[in-house]
Amino acid sequence: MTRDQLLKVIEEITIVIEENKVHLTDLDQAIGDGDHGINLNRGFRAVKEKLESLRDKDCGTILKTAAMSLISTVGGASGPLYGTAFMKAGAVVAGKEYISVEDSIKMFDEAIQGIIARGKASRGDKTMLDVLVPAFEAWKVAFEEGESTEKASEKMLGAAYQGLEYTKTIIAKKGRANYLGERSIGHQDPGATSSCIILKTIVDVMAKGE
Amino acid sequence: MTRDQLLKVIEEITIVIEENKVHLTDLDQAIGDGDHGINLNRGFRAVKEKLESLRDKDCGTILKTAAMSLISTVGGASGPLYGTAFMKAGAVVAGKEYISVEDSIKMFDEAIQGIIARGKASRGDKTMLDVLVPAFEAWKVAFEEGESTEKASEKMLGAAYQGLEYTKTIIAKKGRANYLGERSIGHQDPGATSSCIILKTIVDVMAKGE
Amino acid sequence: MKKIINHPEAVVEEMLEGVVKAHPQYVRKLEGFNVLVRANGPVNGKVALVSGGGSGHEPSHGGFVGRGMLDGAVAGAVFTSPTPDQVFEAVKAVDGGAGVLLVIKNYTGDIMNFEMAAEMADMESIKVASVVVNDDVAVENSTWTTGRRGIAGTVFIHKIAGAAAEKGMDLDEVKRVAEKTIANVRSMGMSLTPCTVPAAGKPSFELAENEMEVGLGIHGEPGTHRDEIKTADEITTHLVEKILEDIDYSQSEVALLINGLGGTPLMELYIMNRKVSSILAEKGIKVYKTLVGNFMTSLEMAGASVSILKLDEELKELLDATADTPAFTQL
Amino acid sequence: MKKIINHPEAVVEEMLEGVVKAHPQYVRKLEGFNVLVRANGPVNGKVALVSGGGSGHEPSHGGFVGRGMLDGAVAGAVFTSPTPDQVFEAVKAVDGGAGVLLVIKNYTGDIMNFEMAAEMADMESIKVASVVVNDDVAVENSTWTTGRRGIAGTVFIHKIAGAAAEKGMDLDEVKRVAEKTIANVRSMGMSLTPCTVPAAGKPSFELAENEMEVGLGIHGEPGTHRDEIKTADEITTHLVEKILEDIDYSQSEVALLINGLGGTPLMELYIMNRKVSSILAEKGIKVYKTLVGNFMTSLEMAGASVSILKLDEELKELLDATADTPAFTQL
Ligand SMILES: Nc1ncnc2c1ncn2[C@@H]1O[C@H](COP(=O)(O)OP(=O)(O)O)[C@@H](O)[C@H]1O
Ligand SMILES: Nc1ncnc2c1ncn2[C@@H]1O[C@H](COP(=O)(O)OP(=O)(O)O)[C@@H](O)[C@H]1O
Ligand SMILES: [Mg+2]
Ligand SMILES: [Mg+2]
Ligand SMILES: [Mg+2]
Ligand SMILES: [Mg+2]
Repeated sequence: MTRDQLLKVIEEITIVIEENKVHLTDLDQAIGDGDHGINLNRGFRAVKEKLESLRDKDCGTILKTAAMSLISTVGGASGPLYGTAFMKAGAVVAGKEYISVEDSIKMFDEAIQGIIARGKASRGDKTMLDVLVPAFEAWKVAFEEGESTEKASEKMLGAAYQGLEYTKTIIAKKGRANYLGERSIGHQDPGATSSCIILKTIVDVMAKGE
Repeated sequence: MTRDQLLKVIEEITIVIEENKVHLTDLDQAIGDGDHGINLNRGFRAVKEKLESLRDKDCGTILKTAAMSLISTVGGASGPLYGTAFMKAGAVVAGKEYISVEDSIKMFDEAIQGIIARGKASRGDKTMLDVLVPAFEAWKVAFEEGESTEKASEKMLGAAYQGLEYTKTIIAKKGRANYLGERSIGHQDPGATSSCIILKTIVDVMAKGE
Repeated sequence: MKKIINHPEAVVEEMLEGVVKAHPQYVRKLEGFNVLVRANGPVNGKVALVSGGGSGHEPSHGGFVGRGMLDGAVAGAVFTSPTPDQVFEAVKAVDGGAGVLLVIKNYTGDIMNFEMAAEMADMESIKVASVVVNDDVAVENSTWTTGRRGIAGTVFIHKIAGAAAEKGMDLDEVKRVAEKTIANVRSMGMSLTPCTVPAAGKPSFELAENEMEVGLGIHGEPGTHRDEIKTADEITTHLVEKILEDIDYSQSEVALLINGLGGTPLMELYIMNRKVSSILAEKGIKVYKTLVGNFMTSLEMAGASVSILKLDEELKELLDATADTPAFTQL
Repeated sequence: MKKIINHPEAVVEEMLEGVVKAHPQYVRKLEGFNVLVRANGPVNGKVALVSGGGSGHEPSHGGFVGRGMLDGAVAGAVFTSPTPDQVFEAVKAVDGGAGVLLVIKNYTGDIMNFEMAAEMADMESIKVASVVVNDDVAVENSTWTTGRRGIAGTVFIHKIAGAAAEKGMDLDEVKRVAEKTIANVRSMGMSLTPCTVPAAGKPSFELAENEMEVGLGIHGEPGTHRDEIKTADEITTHLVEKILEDIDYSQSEVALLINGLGGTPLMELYIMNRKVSSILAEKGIKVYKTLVGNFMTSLEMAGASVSILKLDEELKELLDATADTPAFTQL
C-alpha cells in the first residue's frame, strides 16, 4: 500500500464514520452511553483537517498524526484505544513510504497489542477486540498459507463480521456495557462495529487499487 | 332554614365539592395553578369532621366553625375568601337556631362584603364575585317583589349561572388568572364555578324541605 | 405522573420531615405546623424574617432559613399559599422581641393569608410589618389588576433583608431595605415543559415538542404567551430585554440570578448566563455578583428565569454578608 | 429534544464561558482547553486535586473548584471522558510543586485518558498520583470485569481529599485519605426518565409511564434492571439495603448524600431522605451530616442516588472543614 493509498484509506474512514455516526451512537445508546458515533466522528473530523498537511509525509508520520488527533479529540474509551492502535501501527512504518504485506501484519499485531495494553481487555469481553483479533488472525494465516491479498482480505473481513455477530451473544466484561450484565446480551458492540467499518474501508480502498 | 337544614346544607356541600374536585381543578389548570378543587376539597373535608360536634350548636357557631376550618385548611385565594364569607354570614345569625329570609339576605350581603373587603375585587374581574353578586341581587329583588322562596331560588340560581357563563367572556383582573391577560378569555372561572355549585346545593337542600 | 413520592397528599409533611432530618443544625419544625424555624431561634433582639408560600418551590423557602437569611418559612400545600394560622404560628415562634417582617410574594392568596396572620399577630401585640415582592416583568403592571407576580427575585429580598436584620437594623430599617431591593429587582421566566402537582396527578398544561411557554410564574400556570422554541441566546435575549426595558440599569452594578425551575440542567443555566453577561457587558452594565442554580422552582418544570437586581453600596454590602442556610451559604 | 441551548456541539464551551462569567472569583478557564482551575491558583506548596470526566454532571466537576475542594476540573464532551492532553494541561496549571492527585471515576475511558495524562506529566517530572472511585453497589464487583462505577460518592472524595490537601498534607497522605474515603463510601441510584445527550438528539432509553430504571450510572445508560415504579419509601429502602449489604456500617457514624440526577425536585430528595434516615436510625447507624441536592447529575434525568460514607474521626474533621466553591460552600 502506497502512502497515497494510506491517505485515501484515512480519508475514506472519515467519510464512513460520518455516515455511520447515528448508527454507532444508536448501538451505544442500547448498551453504553450513546456517544460512540459522536466521539469517533469528532475525532476523524479532526483527522481530516490534518490530511492536507500530510500529503508528502511518510506513512509513520501520517499514522502518528492521525493517532494524536484521535487521542486529543475523541475522549471516552475509544479515543485512547483507537489512538493507541494508530500510534503503534505508525511506529512500524516510521519513515516508510510504502506498506508491505509483512508491515501490515506487524502493524495489525502491534495495534492490537496496544489496545490490549491500554484497555486490559481480551477476546470475549465484548469489545472491538472481538472483531480485531480474529480479523488479524485470519489475515496473518491467509498470507502464511500463501493466499492473495484479495483472498486474505476476504477472509479477514469474514472473520471480522463473524466476530461482530459474536458480540451479540456475549455478556460485556469491559467498557460501559459491562455494567449492564445480562442485559448486554443480544446487543452488538458499538466499538466492534466501528472496527468492522474501518477494516471494511481499508479493504475497499485496497480493492480499488488506486 | 332550620339549624338541621343548615347542617344538611354544609354536609351536602362537602359531598358535591368532593364530586367536583377534579372538575374544579381542571378549570384551574387552564387559567390558574390547578389546585382549586384540591384546596376546597381539603377544606370541606375538614369541615365535615367538625359536623358531628355541631349537631346542637346555633347557626352562628356552625358557620363560624366551618369558616375557621376553611381558613385553616384551604389556603390559596379561595380559603380566606370562602372562610371570610362563612364567618361574616355566621355573625349575622349568632345565637340563632333558625335563619329567616331576612337573615339570609343579610348573610348573603355580608358574605359578599367580606369577600370584597378581603380580596379587593369587584364584579367583572372574573372571580367568584361574578356569580355571587348577581345571585345576591336576584335573591334580594325577588323577595322585595314578593316572590316565593322557590321562585327566588330559581331566579337566584339563574343569575348565578348567567354570571358563570359571563366569566368565560372576560379577562381576569384578579387572582392568578389575571397573569394570563387575554389568554384567560374563553375559560370559565374556577372560583365562580365552586360558588355556583355551593349555591345550587343550598337551593337543593331547601327544596327538599327536610 | 412520575414522581418519587409516597402519597400525593403527604408530600409536604414528608418533605419537611426529610428537611429536618437532613439539616437539624439549621432548622426545626414547629410541632403540628408546616413551619420551619431556625434551630437555635428565636434570636433575641433581632428582627425576624418570615417568608413562605405554597410548596413545590424548593429550596424556597425552608432552604433559606438560617443565619443571615430567614428566621421562619411557612409551607403551604403544593402551589397553595399557607393558611393564616400557620403563618401566625411562624410569627410567634420567631419573634425575638424586635418584630417580624413578612416577605410575601404578590399573589392574591399569599397576600390575604399573610394579611390575616398579621391581623392575628396584631391582636397579640407582636410587631409585624410586611413587604410584597412583585418582580415579574412578564405581567403588565396596572392598578386595575393584581399587579405583578413575585418570582425568583424574592431570593434577593431574603438575602438582603436577612442580612439587614442580622446586622441589627430595626424593623423599619429592615423593611426599608427590603422595599429598596424589591424596587430594584426585576425577573422574567420561561419553560419548556409543564409540571405536575402531585394531588392533581396530571401536567398543568401541554406543550408540543417545539413549543415553550414564555412569561410564566412559578406555579405551573401558563405564561403570557406560547412560542416556538428558540435558541438559548434568543430566549435569553428576550427575557433580558423585557427586564431592561422596565427600569434603567444603565451605568449601574447589578446582581444576577439565573434560576432553574427544577428540571433544567445547570449546564443550560450557565449557557444562559453566558448570554446574559454578554448583553449586559455590551450595555455597560457591570455584573457584581451572579447566582446560578435552582433557587425558586416549580417542581420538575424545565425552564429558567433571569433576575436582575440593581445595586447600591448598601445593597452590595448586605448581599455580600455571611449567610449560612441549608440552600445558600456564603463565607 | 427540549433544551435551552444554542448548538448541540457547542454546549460544553458555552457552558464553561457561562461558569467563568458567573464565578470569576472562584475559577478561570485555561485558554484553548476545557479546563477550569482556581482563579487564584496554583497554590504554592499545596497538593493539587484534579478531577473531571464527561460533561453533563454539573455541578460536577467545575462547580467544586475552589478552596477546600478541587484545584482543577477537566470537562469532556457530554458523557465522554476528556482527552489526555486536556487532563495534562490541568495538571500543569494546578501543580504548586507538591504534586497532583487525580480523582478518577472508574470508567474505562476515564481511566485510560487520565492514565495517559499521568504518563505525560511523568515525562515532565510533575509528581502525580491517582485514585479511582468505584462506589456504585449496583454493579457486581469482580476482578474479571471493569468493576464498579464511580458515581455521586465522588463528591465526598473531592470534599475530604480537598480538605486534606488544604490542611497541608503531602501527596501520599492526601492519597491515603482519598483512598480511605473511597473504601468507605457506597452509592446506588435509580431514575424515572432517561436523558438526552444534546449531540445525540434523542433520549438514551425509553421508559413506560409506570417504569423506572434501577442501578444506573450517571451517563444516561440503562441500569441493572427495570422495574415498576414503587413508592418513595420502597425505592429508598431498596437502594439503602443494597448499600448496607455491602459493607458493615453498624455502630458507625455516616455522612449521607441524597443526590438528584438533574430533573428531580428537591422535594422528592427530601422525601427520600426521610426514609433513609429512618432506616439508619432503626439500625443504630448515626447520621453525622447530610447533603441533599444536585451534586452529580445526568443532564435532565429525573432520578436520584443515595450515598453513604462511613466516618472516622479523621474523615469527620476533614468533612467539616471550610469549603468555598461555586457549588458547595461550608463555613
Ligand atoms: N477495555 C477495552 N478494551 C477494548 N475496547 C474497549 C474497552 N472498553 C471499551 N471498549 C470499546 O469501546 C467502545 C465504546 O466506545 P465509546 O462509546 O466511544 O466510549 P465510552 O464507552 O467511554 O463512551 C465499546 O463498544 C468497546 O468496543
Ligand atoms: N381577589 C379576589 N376576589 C374574589 N375572588 C377571587 C380573588 N382572587 C381569586 N379569586 C377566586 O379564587 C379562585 C381561585 O382559587 P384557588 O385556586 O383555590 O386559589 P389560588 O388562586 O390561590 O390557587 C379564582 O377562580 C377566583 O374565583
Ligand atoms: Mg460510549
Ligand atoms: Mg388555584
Ligand atoms: Mg394555588
Ligand atoms: Mg462516553
